[in-house]
Amino acid sequence: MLLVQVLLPLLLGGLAFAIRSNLKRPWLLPLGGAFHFAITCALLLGRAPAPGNAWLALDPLNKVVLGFLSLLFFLCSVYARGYLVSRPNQPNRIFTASLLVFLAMLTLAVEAQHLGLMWVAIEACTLSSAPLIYFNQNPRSLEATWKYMLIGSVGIALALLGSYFLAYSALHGGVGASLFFRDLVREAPHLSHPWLRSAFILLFVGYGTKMGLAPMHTWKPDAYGEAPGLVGALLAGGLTTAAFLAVLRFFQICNAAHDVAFARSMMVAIGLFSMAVAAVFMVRQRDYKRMLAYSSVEHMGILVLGIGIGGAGIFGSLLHLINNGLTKGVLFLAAANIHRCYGSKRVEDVSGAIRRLPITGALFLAGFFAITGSPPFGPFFSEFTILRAAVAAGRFWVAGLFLVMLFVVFVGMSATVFAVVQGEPSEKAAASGYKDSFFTVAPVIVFLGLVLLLGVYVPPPLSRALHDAAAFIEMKP
Amino acid sequence: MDIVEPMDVLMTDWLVIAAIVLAAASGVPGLWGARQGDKGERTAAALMVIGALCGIVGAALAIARPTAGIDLGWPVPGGRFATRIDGISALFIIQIFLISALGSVYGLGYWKQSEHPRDGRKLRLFYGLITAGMALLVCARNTMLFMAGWEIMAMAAFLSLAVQDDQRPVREVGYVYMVATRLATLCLFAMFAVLFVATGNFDFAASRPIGPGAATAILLLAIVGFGLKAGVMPMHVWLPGAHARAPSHVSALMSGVLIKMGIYGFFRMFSLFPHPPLWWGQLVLVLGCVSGVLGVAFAISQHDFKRLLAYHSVENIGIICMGLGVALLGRSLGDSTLVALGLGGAMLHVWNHGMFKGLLFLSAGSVLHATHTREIDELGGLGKRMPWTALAFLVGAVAICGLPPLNGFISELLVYLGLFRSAALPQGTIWLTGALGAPALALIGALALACFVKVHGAMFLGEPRSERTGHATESNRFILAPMAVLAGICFFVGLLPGVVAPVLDRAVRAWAPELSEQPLVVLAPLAWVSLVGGLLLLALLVGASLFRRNLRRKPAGTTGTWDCGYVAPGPTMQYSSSSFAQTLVGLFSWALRPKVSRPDTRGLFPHAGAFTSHVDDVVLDSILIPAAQLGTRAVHWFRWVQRGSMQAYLLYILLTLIVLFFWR
Amino acid sequence: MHNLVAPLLVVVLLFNLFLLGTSRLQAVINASAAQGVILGILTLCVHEGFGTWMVLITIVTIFVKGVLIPGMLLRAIRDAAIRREIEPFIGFLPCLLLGALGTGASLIFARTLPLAKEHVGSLLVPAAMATVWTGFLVLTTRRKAINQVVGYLVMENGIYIMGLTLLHAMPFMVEMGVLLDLFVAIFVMGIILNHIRREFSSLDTAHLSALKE
Amino acid sequence: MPLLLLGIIGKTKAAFAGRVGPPVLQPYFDVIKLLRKGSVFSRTTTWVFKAGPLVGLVTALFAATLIPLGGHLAPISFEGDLVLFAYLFGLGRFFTVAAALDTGSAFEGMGGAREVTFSCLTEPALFFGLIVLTRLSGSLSLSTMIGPGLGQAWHHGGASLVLVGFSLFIVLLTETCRIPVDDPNTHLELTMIHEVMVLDHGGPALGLIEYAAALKLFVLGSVLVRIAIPYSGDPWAGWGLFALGMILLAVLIGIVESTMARLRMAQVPILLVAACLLSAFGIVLVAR
Repeated sequence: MLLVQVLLPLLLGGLAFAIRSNLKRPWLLPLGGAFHFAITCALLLGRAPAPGNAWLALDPLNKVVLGFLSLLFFLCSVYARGYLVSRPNQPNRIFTASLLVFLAMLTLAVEAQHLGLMWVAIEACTLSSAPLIYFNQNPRSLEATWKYMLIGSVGIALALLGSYFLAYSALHGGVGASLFFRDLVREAPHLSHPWLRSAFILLFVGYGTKMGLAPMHTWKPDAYGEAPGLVGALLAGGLTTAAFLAVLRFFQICNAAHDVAFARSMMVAIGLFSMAVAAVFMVRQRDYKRMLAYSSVEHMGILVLGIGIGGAGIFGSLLHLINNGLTKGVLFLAAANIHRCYGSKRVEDVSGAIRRLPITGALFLAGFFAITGSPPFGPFFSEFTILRAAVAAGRFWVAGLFLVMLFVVFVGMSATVFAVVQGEPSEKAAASGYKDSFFTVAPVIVFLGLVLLLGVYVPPPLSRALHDAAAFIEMKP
Repeated sequence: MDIVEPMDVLMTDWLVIAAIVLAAASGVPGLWGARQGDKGERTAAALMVIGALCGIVGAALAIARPTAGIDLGWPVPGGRFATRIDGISALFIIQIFLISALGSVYGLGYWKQSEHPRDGRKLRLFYGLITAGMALLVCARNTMLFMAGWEIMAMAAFLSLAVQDDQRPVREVGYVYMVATRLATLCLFAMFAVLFVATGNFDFAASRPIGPGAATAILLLAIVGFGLKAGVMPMHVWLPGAHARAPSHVSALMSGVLIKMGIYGFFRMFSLFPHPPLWWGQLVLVLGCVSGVLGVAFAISQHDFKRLLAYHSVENIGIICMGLGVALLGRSLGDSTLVALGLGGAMLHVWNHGMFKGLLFLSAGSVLHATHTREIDELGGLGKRMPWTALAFLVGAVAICGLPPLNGFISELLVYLGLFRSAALPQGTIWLTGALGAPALALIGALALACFVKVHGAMFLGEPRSERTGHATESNRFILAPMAVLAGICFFVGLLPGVVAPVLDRAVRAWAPELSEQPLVVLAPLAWVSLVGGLLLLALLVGASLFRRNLRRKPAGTTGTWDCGYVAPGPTMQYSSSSFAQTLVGLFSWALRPKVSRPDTRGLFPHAGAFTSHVDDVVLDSILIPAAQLGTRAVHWFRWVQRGSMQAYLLYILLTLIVLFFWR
Repeated sequence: MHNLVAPLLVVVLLFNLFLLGTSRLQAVINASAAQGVILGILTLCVHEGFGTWMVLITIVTIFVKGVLIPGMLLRAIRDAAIRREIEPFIGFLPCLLLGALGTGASLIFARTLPLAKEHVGSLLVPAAMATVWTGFLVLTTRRKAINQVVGYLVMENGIYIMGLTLLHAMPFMVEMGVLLDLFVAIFVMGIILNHIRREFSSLDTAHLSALKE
Repeated sequence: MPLLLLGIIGKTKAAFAGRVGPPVLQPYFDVIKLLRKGSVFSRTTTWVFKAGPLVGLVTALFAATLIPLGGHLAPISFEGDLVLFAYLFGLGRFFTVAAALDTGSAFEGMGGAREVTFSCLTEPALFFGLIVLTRLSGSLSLSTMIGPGLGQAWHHGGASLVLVGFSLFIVLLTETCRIPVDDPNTHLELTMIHEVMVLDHGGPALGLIEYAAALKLFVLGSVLVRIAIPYSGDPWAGWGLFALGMILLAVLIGIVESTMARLRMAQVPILLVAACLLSAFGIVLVAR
């Protein structure tokens, strides 16, 4: 079943080359997304057998991630159909195909239980996402793609080196040469610690580059800024999540090896640093798509910070993983609509979105409130849980810095968002014929609805799953 | 009976919940209504009024008999849907629903859908949300629920302010408001986190005693977090602009109720500490004095009457804080008299300020609606053109100056009594703050009087100073009726304080349950006050009738005002509000820093010149904004990091690796 | 045959220094190609006895690292008609010194890590470190996009050397995966290089710094 | 009695000026005459203008009922009546000034502005004094504070009572618009405070105003006299002493008026701040 989930999108991707019509082809995306989502539901609800063979299997951790990713992609694929149809003159064959391949590889990366396999899958994600970023085919998007590819590949190379180190530590520890996670976790106490630490550093930096933690985040504003909005949503919600999952797996191994203190301190430091960098670049940010990119950097920082703090923080950051991904969906897609309507992503040219595009503008504003952690939206609870954990752990400085960063980010981000949303739209924008359509608005509304839902009601199954995942990471039976 | 009781006790809570839901939903049906046509607005007002009735009845029942409260599971981290209505909550609930219902009726005349087709529906939606959020946070007994209500209120207030976002100044004040409120929210995050770690639960209850360190942290965070919302002096920066720019019934709601949510937060948090250190009370008291005196000083120097009223909110918050400070002193001394007087005074002043400040903002809105200017020096002579509005404003002015026989006097009297008693305390230096507080309060009263004589005189008396003022006409009944109700309440509370005293007693008991009960009726001469007040009114009426009879006997002639021999007196020659306030502004120039531009009148035949004087908000315009600009510039310096050169980016990765490897 | 490992690694290190020192692009590419070939041979040396798939890996490695990618790059520079690297951000001499320092440092660093008994005294780990370091240096100091690709190649070579230390441990498909991904990565980069040339009529990364704050 | 004070003051000044001066009862004649006159109102004015004098008088009357006259307790006395005392005058001031502004004349506005401005400084001084009395008497009611208990208060708080007395005297001069703060009978409007406020009032209204002003003088004066002469014993003797004290006070005011020159407006606040400081210092003394 899991294999099907990987292969099906690949099949559809192949089909994308077969279909001639530029307008019919995009229908493949909702199709694939729906299939994928259906299978995921079946798996999670236990309807379908999930034969945990050695290579692909579900565990408490990737259950959560898989469900979230599948949902994210499904909604994005619905949006994608509307988006691509709204740009008929832009050839979308390669785009559609690589979007589906991206989905397949993402699934593979999430379900993989083997160090090497996961690495291969994530590398494949990187490669398949290159054409997505290059969709607009202008010099700027080319430069963005180039930077994304090169930095990403360097990161992935470091991750590979780290994997070798890890394997070597297993070899040196005299444990079996298997690189399956469950074996590594089981044998962790015997791993050779110096190698393990070096391995963790390399893997953290390598996959951290994919996550976009500062100072490895430099590709992010360019890529998110130049790529279509839905690609931004998928990268910010999907690829980063897969990379984060990888980091979590290695964190779990360190946990199992009872050698986790250094990893924690590292994560706290990098997390705070990422928030600081994001804050610095969000003040007076004149380009609202780059602003979203930095916001993504900030929230990646929050994720690792929560893990580093530990305790309730781990639960908090797993919850935040979902909240952040969904909210980013709202923001990127709404920003994409605004971009399409105004034909510019500079604040100077864009104003009065809420008058020009009432629904999209309102969604953008709401998404902003959500991502900055205002109750009653979901991110509030995850951020508050992390803060709580920091205070409970007696790390008052961390808590204080965390709040200061949140404040600076809010000050910066609100100025940009209000400038976009409020005021009177320019004549040029009023003249442009763009209108909100069902396909470009409905998914965003669903995203926001989910974010709001998570703010007023976290379904008990979900919270149970999150608790299991947290326990799984912390090696608590 | 025994079987019935839990039944209707439960009903009480649900009544309030229903009221909250109704208020929140009040604006929704209108969204589907036509842009024109008044169905939407009428439904909204009707829903709001019904909801308000439910809420007020529920709260009244809750005062009559303490309620069991609701406690349901709420599956979010740390959340329970726990609400309970004690004496403190009930008072706030009644006030919230009263003002917002009156405001929504007022809106029917002030913000007609036909006059504002574009944003009328939005405004009503957010207006309902503000109300719901406030009522929710006041009932909440779970910190997560509290935060939810708090932020709904804050965001809805921002949005209802931003319905006029096509005007640049509105956008600016909206931004300032949003930043301020976010800072407050983050402080509350921290405060509740500390509280959770200290008590181990998310309820507003010190299930185990809170350590001194945590207590101090909570106090400071509360003072910043709630103080920002309440507009205590150094943290009032968002308040004048927002109150001035918001639609008037929203201003009334903001100034009358919304900022009180900060005060509610003070009450709620401080009630957790049975033995606060002495310096807490003294700190709060001093903050109150500063806020009061400077607030009114800034108010006098304003020439925009809504801004002026906004600064008076700062002043009254100061008075409330003084009362709270006295109560804290009393609690740390275990002196139930001080607690009763201080907290009772603060509570009553919260209520009174809601009433007369609501009244003032509504009548100010009526003037704005008729003349379309907020410049005091363009008005004048409106007393003839808008008699009812003028009367309403006069009542509000007398009340806010704390003059008998209106309600402001009662609450200030209680605070005075508390201050005098604390000044009479024998112990060490505790009496000192009280001894400074009473004259400070006297100064505040006198300044407020000066300010309101000025603004009332300049707006409603004399001759119109501008063309459009001359053509102003009285507002419609939707605008006048709510003002009448509020004025009535001002008189009622002022004349029969004994009626509200038991309610205050209940609140005091809810705040400090460990102290012996001291009914206010015993502590304060409320009966005397109502006697004197009644006699005063009676005497005035008798005197007036005598005067009238005398006039009927000897009909009075009319003429122009005696102009002291000046040849051509004109409306522009009247004493303007700024000249009225000049001396006082001069006395406070050390704090106000007025910007004055004098005409050059030297030489034999000086050119025509103009004299202008203007007072900005010192904290915002002279301290915060420059600081923010400095910070932005400093931050911009880091931008070179993201310089677009691939080599640099890869170098960062390499350096990170090296650093981490050394860290290992 | 095992005794060949050390000398070959020394050659690899020498190639590293050569890469850092030289300016002619063609020479640089050829050097990286030669390095790839040596790695292929190393695979055989490290692994006792010829397994069938061992030979296969060796051939694939040599083909990809030594022939295919260098060929593509050579074609790229021929089309772009660029011959030599302009002065790097830091001159060639500093580059060389840094490279030498890095090599020394990696020798020391490798000492801090406990080695398995079969690798005690082997140069594999330090050589891997030094090569990765060299790759990074090339990536961060050179101006030409091609050169950065080469840098990336060198880094991958280093990682490959590291991989050799656990040839037994690594299942077959991961090896292949490495090569495959390496290949695809370079392939995509090649495509992009062509695009870059078309868009900017040069492979100078100076043109690729429009996106910034 | 109140108007008599005015008469005495007038006599004293006349004596200093070496004139015979008007009879002591002259103020009564004036007021009665005014009350008989008809009245004229400006077209600008509204009912507020007519309300001014009335409220001024009524509030002064009520204030009078709060203080103990002679040896007797006040007809109305309760804990905290001192606040009511101060705020009644406040109410009166509010409407007097409002009435002044109602005429829309620059001069009366000026007068009103000065009135409220200076009262902002007298109020704190008054309350500082009241706090001293509270600490000495331990009571919050005027009739107790300046009642029989004052005798021993002098023993342990004499110094501060002297200071309070001084500052209250300044307050009295200011509130009743006497030299050196204001000059009731100059005829240059620019220099006046109280008189210029009531320029447009005439007839009965003016009469009420005159009487209210005198009453205010009387009330404040009696407080001062009570403090100065803390007699507690046979009430009738108390009355005698009280009357005597009031007359002395009037003479004193007269002397001050005829010996001192009016201060420049800019200097008045300094004087009042000094008054505040005096009574504040009184607190410090009583505290030690």
